Amino acid sequence: MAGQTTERDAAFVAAWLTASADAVRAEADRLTELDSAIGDADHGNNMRRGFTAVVASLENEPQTAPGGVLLLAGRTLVSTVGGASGPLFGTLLRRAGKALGEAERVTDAELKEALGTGVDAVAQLGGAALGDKTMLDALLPAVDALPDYAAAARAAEAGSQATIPLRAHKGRASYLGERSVGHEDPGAASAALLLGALFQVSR
Amino acid sequence: MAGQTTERDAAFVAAWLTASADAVRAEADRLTELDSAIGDADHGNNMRRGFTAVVASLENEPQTAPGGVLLLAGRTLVSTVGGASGPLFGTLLRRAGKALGEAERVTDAELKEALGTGVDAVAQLGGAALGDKTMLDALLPAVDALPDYAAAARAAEAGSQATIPLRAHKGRASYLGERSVGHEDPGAASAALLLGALFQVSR
Amino acid sequence: MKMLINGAERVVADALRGMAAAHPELRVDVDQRLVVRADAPVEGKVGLVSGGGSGHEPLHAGFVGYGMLDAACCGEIFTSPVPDQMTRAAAAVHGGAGVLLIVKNYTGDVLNFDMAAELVEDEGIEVAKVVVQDDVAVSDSTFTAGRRGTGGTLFVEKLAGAAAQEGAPLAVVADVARRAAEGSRSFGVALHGPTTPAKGSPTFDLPPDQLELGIGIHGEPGRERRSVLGAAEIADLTVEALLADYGPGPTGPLLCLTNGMGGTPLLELYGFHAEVVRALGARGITPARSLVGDYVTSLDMAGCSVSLCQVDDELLRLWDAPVSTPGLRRGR
Amino acid sequence: MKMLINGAERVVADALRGMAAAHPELRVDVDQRLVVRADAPVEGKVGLVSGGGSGHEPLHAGFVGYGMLDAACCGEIFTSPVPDQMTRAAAAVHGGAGVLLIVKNYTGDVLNFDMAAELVEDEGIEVAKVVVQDDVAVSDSTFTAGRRGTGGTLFVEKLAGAAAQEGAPLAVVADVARRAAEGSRSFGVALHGPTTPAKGSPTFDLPPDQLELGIGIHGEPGRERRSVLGAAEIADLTVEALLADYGPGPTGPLLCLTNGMGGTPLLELYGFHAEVVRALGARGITPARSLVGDYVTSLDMAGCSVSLCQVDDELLRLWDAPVSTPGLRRGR
Ligand SMILES: Nc1ncnc2c1ncn2[C@@H]1O[C@H](COP(=O)(O)OP(=O)(O)O)[C@@H](O)[C@H]1O
Ligand SMILES: Nc1ncnc2c1ncn2[C@@H]1O[C@H](COP(=O)(O)OP(=O)(O)O)[C@@H](O)[C@H]1O
Ligand SMILES: [Mg+2]
Ligand SMILES: [Mg+2]
Ligand SMILES: [Mg+2]
Ligand SMILES: [Mg+2]
Repeated sequence: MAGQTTERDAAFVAAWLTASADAVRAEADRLTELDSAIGDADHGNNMRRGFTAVVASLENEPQTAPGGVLLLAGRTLVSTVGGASGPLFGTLLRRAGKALGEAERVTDAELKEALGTGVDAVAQLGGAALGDKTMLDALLPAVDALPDYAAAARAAEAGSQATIPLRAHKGRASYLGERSVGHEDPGAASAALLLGALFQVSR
Repeated sequence: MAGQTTERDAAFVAAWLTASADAVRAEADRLTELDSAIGDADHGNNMRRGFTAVVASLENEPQTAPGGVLLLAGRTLVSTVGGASGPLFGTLLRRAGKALGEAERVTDAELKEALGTGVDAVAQLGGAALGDKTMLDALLPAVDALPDYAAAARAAEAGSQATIPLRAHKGRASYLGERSVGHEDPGAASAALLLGALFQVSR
Repeated sequence: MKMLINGAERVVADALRGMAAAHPELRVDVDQRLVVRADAPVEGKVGLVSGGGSGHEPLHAGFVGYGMLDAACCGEIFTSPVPDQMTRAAAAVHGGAGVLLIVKNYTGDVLNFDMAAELVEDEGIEVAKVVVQDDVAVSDSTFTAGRRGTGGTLFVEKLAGAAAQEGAPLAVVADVARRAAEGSRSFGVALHGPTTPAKGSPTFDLPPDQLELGIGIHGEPGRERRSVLGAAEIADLTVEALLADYGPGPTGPLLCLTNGMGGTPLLELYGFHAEVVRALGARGITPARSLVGDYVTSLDMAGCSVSLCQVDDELLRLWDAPVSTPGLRRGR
Repeated sequence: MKMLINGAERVVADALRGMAAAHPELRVDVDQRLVVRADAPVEGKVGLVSGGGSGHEPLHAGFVGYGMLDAACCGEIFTSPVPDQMTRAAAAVHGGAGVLLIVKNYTGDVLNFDMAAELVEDEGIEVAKVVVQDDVAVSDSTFTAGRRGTGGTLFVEKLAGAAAQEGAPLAVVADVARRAAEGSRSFGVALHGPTTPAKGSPTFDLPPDQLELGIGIHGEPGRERRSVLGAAEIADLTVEALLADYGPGPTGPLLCLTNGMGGTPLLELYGFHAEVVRALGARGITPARSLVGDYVTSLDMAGCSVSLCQVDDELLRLWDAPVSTPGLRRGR
């Protein structure tokens, strides 16, 4: 299992994003289905489009630093996804990448801190907090659990499931009021996929 | 049973049209259903609207002659039905009424001849012939069978049923080509209702 | 089937009340079901009267106004109006230069307009009539009621309306209308049949994997069913059917109407128009003008029709002339 | 669900190809999903940029043209466009007088436009932004993403567009847009949910005897379900919701948009408009101007929305000013 001092390179981060893309593609219909219950039925398509573009970007502009990989991936999400999830997931990765700078190897602790910075930026950009039934409900506990990748994946998944009984206060689902209760938040489900992919490549 | 010399007055003809109105109202949905198979799903409504107006006209402008009743009813149909059936059934009655003139009593033979004139006018106006899958397929054999009202009603009904295997050559149903086969013509079904009502009031 | 109505029997009257409320530039007679230009009769101008069953909006009432129709007679849903409406309309728009009746070729419409024409002539008003029969899906016209009048009606009403607005005499306006009608070809496809308020369910049932080719605009089924096709294939067979019917091929500029039947989103319609233009281009033709939208509809039917109109320079100029109606507006 | 398309992933690009073919007066960049006035940038004129997810046609691309928008950024279906599109659009329409961004209030739209605004300012272009949030169905804005931008967007785009066309400077155009946005209220009702090409079935299922009140334009369900009501009752509760939200009641003239969501026949919509005008009249209000049709849609959703805009004499004059776009045209 990963420890505080394990070092990660650009290839590791790229592998994470590639695994994320695979997961998103495999689960796109489920994500759209979740979004159709309490949103506008585009989330699976949005994520698939974005992560397919991320994989292409990383192939076209190979990066040497983990930070560079995240920055490029974040910029690509912002430029290709649209909707709420594009700027939010894009900002998550961009800010994390910025925090890591140009170092060619980073420790798991540094990665945790960088992703924490990214998640904070998401909270600030979207104005949401824990319990608002958004991607943050998966992201915040997951980052807390890092650098234990397995625990982080579990925490994200649990956080996503925990959105089910919540009433949404942000995003499209908030328009439903009480009727948003009883459904899993699609963005949280996506976040859980990303953390699951991170665990997978860390093994 | 009615004979060649039985005489009919305005009340008889008015009773026929009132009975026709009742029959059309009772069967309007079936007529529309028939029209929806090979037409545009308005025939029941058209006939109901027209015959309801006929009953109202006859109440508002009571007539003393059989010809006057038919003329008014025909004019009312032309003014209120629209579609193909309005001018055609309207012409049937108008021309029959015209043929009867102002006599206050007419024989069954005279009525037969007048209706024959009306049916000829329908054939001329619409350009259709026996076997084209139109109201004429019920009207022509029925008039032939007059002044036997029971036989005329049976002939009209049989003529309407006989339209089922036919391919339409006139009216909307003709657009369907071969696909018009297998359905009863709605206008013929209406004609059968009118002849059935005539038999009913003649008893 | 849910509808935004007060009851099946009130639909047409309610719609006319709504038109009256929305369009002060029109005179709406809800009882007689007439829509007339508020400034009618225009002295010295030929009056254009059309009409037909309701359910095809904006056709015809939505095409009443400057540069197009002077009056529209609204029938019940999918039912031709009656002669009384037409004679009233003619009287209301006759400005001393006669009246042109524009009639879609359906037995009911033709019979009712013919009856009206006789009565109008009896009043001493000069009358001309043009029958639109543009639907190439009806092929063996001798064994049928003849080709239906569908999307091409818009061309006829617009071009004749422009000629009348310019002050052309009845013979010229009628000639323009006839040339427009003769130059028009249409073909329609349905993905889902329309639901009339009276019936409450689709007038024809299309299984989820089938579409209907050669449909009319009155909920009558088409001539053929096919497994579902993509927009490109539908455009190809539509364009093929249209061009084949021109024989040696259309000469002179073409107007192209890519028309929605009512239930198809504009987004899809524009995508289909792209395929129509591609299919025409593959056969060496670039439409001179395009119009895309719901113009000649069939209630909530999902699907489309394409209408072409072969014109000359004069008709093209009339097409571009200003028009100001609820349903078609340009240059004014 | 059958659609007139070539494949779900091609719908938006194909529609833009169709717009390009149909509208030579527009410059369409299919790859970048931008629609721009062909004469842009107009020297000295404020550039108006809007955009949003596709599926609401004619909004926004259909409102590009003289007297309305200079550019529209088209997102995927129901998905906000990305900042790159917006910065490109701003650069294309900046005629030296700055750019106004018109944004519907959705998290995605706001975030993406905000990112773009920063980038555009970095390029030295003066930028103003107005957020439309007219949907009164979203009541407790503090616990939600705030009111949605819906039908009122048409008012904002038309009024600001007219001001810009007259040559007003950015501050004035932005002020007009803000007054229009603040004066706008909307409320929508669905009879049948929309079907996105990606999902292929309605995004929300409405039983045959239910309708959904307070719907948005992105296929998101509304706030409440009710047994089916007649047009008159729907109009009453819609008008009540709208007027209640004006507080003491609207002062000054009202614009009224009776808007179809895409799948409702124009015939029904006019009938519904009659009821809206009746319901307003019962409360002592006569709209100064009415517009009836499919303007801000949600694919094939059956239903309607009503948008009111409280204006003053100046805004009323701007409403009447000429406009020439594919989706809205008058006086030119
Ligand atoms: N203000 C916000 N803060 C954090 N996450 C948000 C916010 N608004 C929406 N989201 C997330 O975005 C997801 C929806 O993304 P998506 O469907 O792609 O975009 P859109 O809502 O624009 O259609 C939601 O499920 C939620 O997790
Ligand atoms: N040319 C014609 N001659 C005789 N009857 C005709 C002709 N065309 C149509 N019909 C009759 O009219 C009937 C249809 O009437 P209706 O549905 O009321 O009018 P429309 O066809 O205009 O909708 C047909 O079933 C047929 O019997
Ligand atoms: Mg979504
Ligand atoms: Mg019929
Ligand atoms: Mg009919
Ligand atoms: Mg979205």
